Amino acid sequence: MLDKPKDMINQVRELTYAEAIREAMGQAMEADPTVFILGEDIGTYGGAFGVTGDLIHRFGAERVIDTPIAELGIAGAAVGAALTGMRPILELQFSDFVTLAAEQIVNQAAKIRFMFGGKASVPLVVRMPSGSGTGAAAQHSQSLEAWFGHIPGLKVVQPSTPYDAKGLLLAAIDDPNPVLFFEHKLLYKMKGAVPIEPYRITIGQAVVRRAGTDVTIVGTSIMAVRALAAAEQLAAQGIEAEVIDLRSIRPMDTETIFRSVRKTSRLIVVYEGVKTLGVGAEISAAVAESDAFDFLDAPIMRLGGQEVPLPYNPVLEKAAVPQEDDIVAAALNLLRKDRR
Amino acid sequence: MLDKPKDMINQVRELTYAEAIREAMGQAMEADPTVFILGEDIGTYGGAFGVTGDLIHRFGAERVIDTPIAELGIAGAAVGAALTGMRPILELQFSDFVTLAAEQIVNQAAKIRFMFGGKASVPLVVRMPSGSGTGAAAQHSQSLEAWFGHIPGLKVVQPSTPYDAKGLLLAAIDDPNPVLFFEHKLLYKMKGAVPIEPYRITIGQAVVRRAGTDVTIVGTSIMAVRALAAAEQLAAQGIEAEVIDLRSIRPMDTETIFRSVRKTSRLIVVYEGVKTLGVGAEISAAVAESDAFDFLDAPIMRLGGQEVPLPYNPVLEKAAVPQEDDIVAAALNLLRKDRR
Amino acid sequence: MSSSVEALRPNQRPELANLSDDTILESYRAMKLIRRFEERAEESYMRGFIHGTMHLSIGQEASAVGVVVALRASDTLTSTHRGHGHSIAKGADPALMFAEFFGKQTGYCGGRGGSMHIADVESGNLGANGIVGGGLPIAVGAALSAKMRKSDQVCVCFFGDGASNEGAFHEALNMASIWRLPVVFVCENNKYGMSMDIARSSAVPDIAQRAVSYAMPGISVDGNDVAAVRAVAETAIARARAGEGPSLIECKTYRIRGHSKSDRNFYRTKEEIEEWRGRCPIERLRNEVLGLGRLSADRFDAIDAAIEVEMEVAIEFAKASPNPDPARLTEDVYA
Amino acid sequence: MSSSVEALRPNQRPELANLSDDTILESYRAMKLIRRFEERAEESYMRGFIHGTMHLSIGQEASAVGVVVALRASDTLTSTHRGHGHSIAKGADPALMFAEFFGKQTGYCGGRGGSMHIADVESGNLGANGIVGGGLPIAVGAALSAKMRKSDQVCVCFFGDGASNEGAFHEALNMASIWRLPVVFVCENNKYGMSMDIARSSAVPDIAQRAVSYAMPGISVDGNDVAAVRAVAETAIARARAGEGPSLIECKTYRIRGHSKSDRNFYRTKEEIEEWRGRCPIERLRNEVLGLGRLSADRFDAIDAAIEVEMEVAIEFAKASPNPDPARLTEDVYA
Ligand SMILES: Cc1ncc(C[n+]2csc(CCOP(=O)(O)OP(=O)(O)O)c2C)c(N)n1
Ligand SMILES: Cc1ncc(C[n+]2csc(CCOP(=O)(O)OP(=O)(O)O)c2C)c(N)n1
Ligand SMILES: [Mg+2]
Ligand SMILES: [Mg+2]
Repeated sequence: MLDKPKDMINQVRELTYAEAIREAMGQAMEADPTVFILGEDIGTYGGAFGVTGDLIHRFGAERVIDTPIAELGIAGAAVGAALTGMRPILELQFSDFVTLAAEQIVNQAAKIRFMFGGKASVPLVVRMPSGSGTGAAAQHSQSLEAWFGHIPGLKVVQPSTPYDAKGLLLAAIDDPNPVLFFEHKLLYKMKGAVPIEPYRITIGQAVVRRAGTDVTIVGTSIMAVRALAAAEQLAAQGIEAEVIDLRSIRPMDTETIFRSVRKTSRLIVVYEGVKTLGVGAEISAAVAESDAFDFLDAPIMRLGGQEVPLPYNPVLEKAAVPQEDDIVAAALNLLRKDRR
Repeated sequence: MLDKPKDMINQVRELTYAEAIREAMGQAMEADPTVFILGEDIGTYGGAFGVTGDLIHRFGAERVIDTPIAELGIAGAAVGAALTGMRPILELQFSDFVTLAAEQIVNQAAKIRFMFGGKASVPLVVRMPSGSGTGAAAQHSQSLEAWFGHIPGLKVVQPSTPYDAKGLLLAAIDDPNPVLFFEHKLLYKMKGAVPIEPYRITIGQAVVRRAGTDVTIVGTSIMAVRALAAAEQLAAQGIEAEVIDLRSIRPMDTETIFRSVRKTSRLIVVYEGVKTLGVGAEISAAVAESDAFDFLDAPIMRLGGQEVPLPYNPVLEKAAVPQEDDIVAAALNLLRKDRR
Repeated sequence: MSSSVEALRPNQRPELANLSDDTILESYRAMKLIRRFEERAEESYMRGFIHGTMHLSIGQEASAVGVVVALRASDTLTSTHRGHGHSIAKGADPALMFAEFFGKQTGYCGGRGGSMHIADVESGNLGANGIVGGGLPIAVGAALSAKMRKSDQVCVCFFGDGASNEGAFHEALNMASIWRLPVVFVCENNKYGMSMDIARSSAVPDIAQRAVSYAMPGISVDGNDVAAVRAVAETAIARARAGEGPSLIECKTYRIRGHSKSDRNFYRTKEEIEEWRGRCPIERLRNEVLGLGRLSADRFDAIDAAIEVEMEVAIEFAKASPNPDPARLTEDVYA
Repeated sequence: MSSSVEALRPNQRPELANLSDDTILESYRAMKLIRRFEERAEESYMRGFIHGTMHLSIGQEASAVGVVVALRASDTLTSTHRGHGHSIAKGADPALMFAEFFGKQTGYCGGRGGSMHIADVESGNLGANGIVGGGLPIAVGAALSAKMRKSDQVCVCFFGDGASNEGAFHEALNMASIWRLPVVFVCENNKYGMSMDIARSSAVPDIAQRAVSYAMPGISVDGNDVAAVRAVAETAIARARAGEGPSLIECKTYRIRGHSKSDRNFYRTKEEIEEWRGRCPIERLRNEVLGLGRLSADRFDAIDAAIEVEMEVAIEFAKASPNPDPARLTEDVYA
């Protein structure tokens, strides 16, 4: 899967994940006057994580709208604007606060098109910093993407690189459907190559980040990054892991996973959300009901978040979600089991 | 699993599912002055589905509290009351409205104990009519239990019989943790044997409703009922299905499922919530990472809700969620596949 | 107010004098159409043509009509679970509404939505809503959109007394005010949110009082008086259109039928219902106008007769329409 | 007001005259303790002992202390993300708070919660809250519980100006009013919700005005004047305890530090910050009392000195405390 258009290769520079997101928003706003951003402290403050940055100075307070702290209301306002010709990008300050906006996202945005017989659309993007690792504790560290993956009418993406962040966000803004865009806080400062020109990454396509033959590791968001690092460790031990970055939870590119599993016969899924009923459950179930099932030489293994709210203490916090070494250990374990 | 205490067998009569729930609430309120109910139109109106019925006349408006239409607020009020010595039972009029109350349930009720270092508890029950089949369309028919099964700190139950409804509700009221209690609207009028005396069913125990050797069918809520009926059809065709009623999603009794799968080697999971990232995904994944995996002779099959908001038209509405015949067809299909 | 009209008919209250004959007849027609539409829907329900539930606005027609008929076609509205009147006043075709109630492919929502989700975004009807208070922030968004697009559209947001206790009410009115958006909030205060008397559900008896919290005009009006409703609506709409910001209008009215089809009316008295039945907004307009000698009875009768025919045709259309194809169930989820 | 005190000191404003020397010193001590606690926490953060973020209430001590010190030990409170002051005023042990900030097993939450989740339900501290507005309905529930249990507990609910735009505010105040619950809502209006000036976020300049919507008393008070805050709090608490229902108090104050550790203060001027720094509630109380000749400076100095020692000991305790055991991570999720 090569998303990088060849003629832009010269125009690539290094950007952080946050900068890539900002660039995507800026380019979309330049190209289309109906695109605007709303959210808490996204103006002068530049966003709680600095993602909107200087956009207010470039586009003014009419298109970079600081809102009151009223998540349900601003989500609803975004829905109403999307329904009437605008393309709002809503930033929720932390993805945990989507619990306050859930009604508008799930009962309105996701269902309006269907309820109205296909005669309306809600081109809305909801950007949400999520994940743990910043010591922000239980109410500011969740990964709730699985919730929205469960809701027909929504699309759900989780970029893990600056390149994907820009390309997926531009695709999300173009999309006539509501797209939930989960950003990972620990990735904001990660740097990577990003073309200057606008480009889109098709929502719903996973990407093979590393080819391998011994085990397939599917990761989402930051776990795709950790899976890649783990694969290097495994390679040093003679194990070639194939690493897939899922990128989109809904729609989910199970084909890419099946293809890999047919080759490697072993599957580990790594995700930060709580293990039970998290993204890994769906991947595992999809494989288990597919013909890739017949190729499996070992039980499918899920590495998800522990069954616990996210703790404040940094040691506990790390222990609560999969780390690079956990992935290595899981792979070794799986291959060992398999061999015995 | 025999939950029915022997000495009560004489005191059993037929009650509807709604009556069983009402009886449980009445008995809990008689036994414990800290138990009370709050919700919209639960007083004189008797509840949108008539579940609270005459309780207001028995316990007065102080303990059967009609609330304003303010789901977040009343959920929070229930949390605050639970935190300070009361045992509230919150009725949400339709489970779809939990999207408005999600913040208090997920960020507060579920996490308070952990965030406070184990030094507080939130003995709260949230009762919610859910499911489709009444022509109430997309915003009044969802099955969102998978969301809450994903949240550590919550317990989630789904009774499918009047007997279980009473026993699980009494257990939920006793439980020192927040318990989400999903009722199915189509079951309210279903009759079944219910002992007069109070009794508890341990939360987190599945029950084998029908023994069988050819295929395991795990159902939740009304799907357990449909699975049983489907099993009768299958029996007429010489197929003996083992039917498990999951009853509780969190904690989930995977052991009972594994045991059955080791015996039957085939698994179908039936649930009404949307298939993707629904309860069946978790069951399938749990089996796929267990040693029961080695016993499987066929891919695990999930029968869940279609990837669509619930439609109004009754034909579409039925087509959107598994029906008895779908279960029969799935089983036949699975066994055929297996044999080929 | 046209002073010539006033001069001509000094015995008229200004709200009525202000209305041209055409406007009076248009308002009458819209109210009567809503009434007969709902009565026929109720009848169809009883006969088993409609499943699920429905929320009838019988008795409340003046608030829908008084406000919506004062809008321009390009204006928008958000409606509620009790929204038939809003849709019809906005110009919805009763045939397509019946078809939707009957679950047919030809209905406004292709049979997917039913009574609680009638919408026609093209014509500015941004949809009924099954979620109490759900339309409040959506209306704010529509008004924000109108302002950003530099259109002069106004959005009218209907909601009930019960909805005014939802957090969405507070968030929406505050946003609309700080951003000076062209939205008119119309609370149809019919005294009950399902079984909950406003005296028990709300700390204040008049929802209009809550406008103070949002620094916007708040006015209570007799919601069964279409001329009075229209007068306050015109002021609020003009204000919104002029960029002066939102208003809150409270129409005091009453629903004659139960909350939904399963309501047994335990929470209110027969006397109360009868008293309000006597304040029928449709009869009231007709009688007042006839009493003034402004229009002859046959003008009204002609409207009534035409509506009867329209209803027959509409129901026949709905009955004859095809059901949706279950094979196409999952279409229309994504654009 | 004790008339003998007044007679003795005619140059005092009644709010201050009303306070006994003990109360003055207690209030001073509590405010100073909060101040020094937060300054030491900030220092510990800079030195890397604390991770994550924290929200300091430096400059706002009078609202916490004026209200909470007027409570009984059995009363309860709900707090916010900016809640150190509320906890300390309610009697929290700074050593256990530092331990929590340091992530230690001995902390109030066993290192699980951190600065944003300090709670001690036993002592009536129902918890800080990371969700803006999250405590509002919880306070209503605590007050409902107090009423149902026929205790005479009052619950104080702290929240910010920003929180007052959340739907939870509206739902909570309405419920508290219709049920006449013993709750006192205290808005600490520090002019900003993060970067959002109240002039931009709220349709009304005074949050107290919103009390009208809930038919409860609403009063704005100088939130940097602990005596004034206490006076209005006592009235509201007495009212609540007498079963007369809730009140809304707005304390106008200012946070001297940034919103959190990552704030660069782009949204406000240095002058504004400096101006408010000059209105330090702690210095103000001390100077006013000294100016009146009511108490000698060494009484205050002695308190200051004792606090310094207490802080040293508390920090040492926190440092010396053990970290939680990762093997026990998933304990304490369920009771
Ligand atoms: C969020 C939500 N809560 C509850 C309901 C159930 N419900 C539907 S209508 C209604 C009463 C609404 O009262 P009001 O706003 O006064 O409107 P009315 O029915 O009187 O027109 C209730 C409780 C709902 N549909 N949505
Ligand atoms: C529901 C929710 N939305 C947003 C935030 C992020 N946030 C934390 S504090 C804050 C500002 C709160 O302002 P205010 O209520 O005035 O309290 P202050 O910080 O001024 O004490 C914001 C936006 C949050 N924690 N919770
Ligand atoms: Mg009403
Ligand atoms: Mg503030």
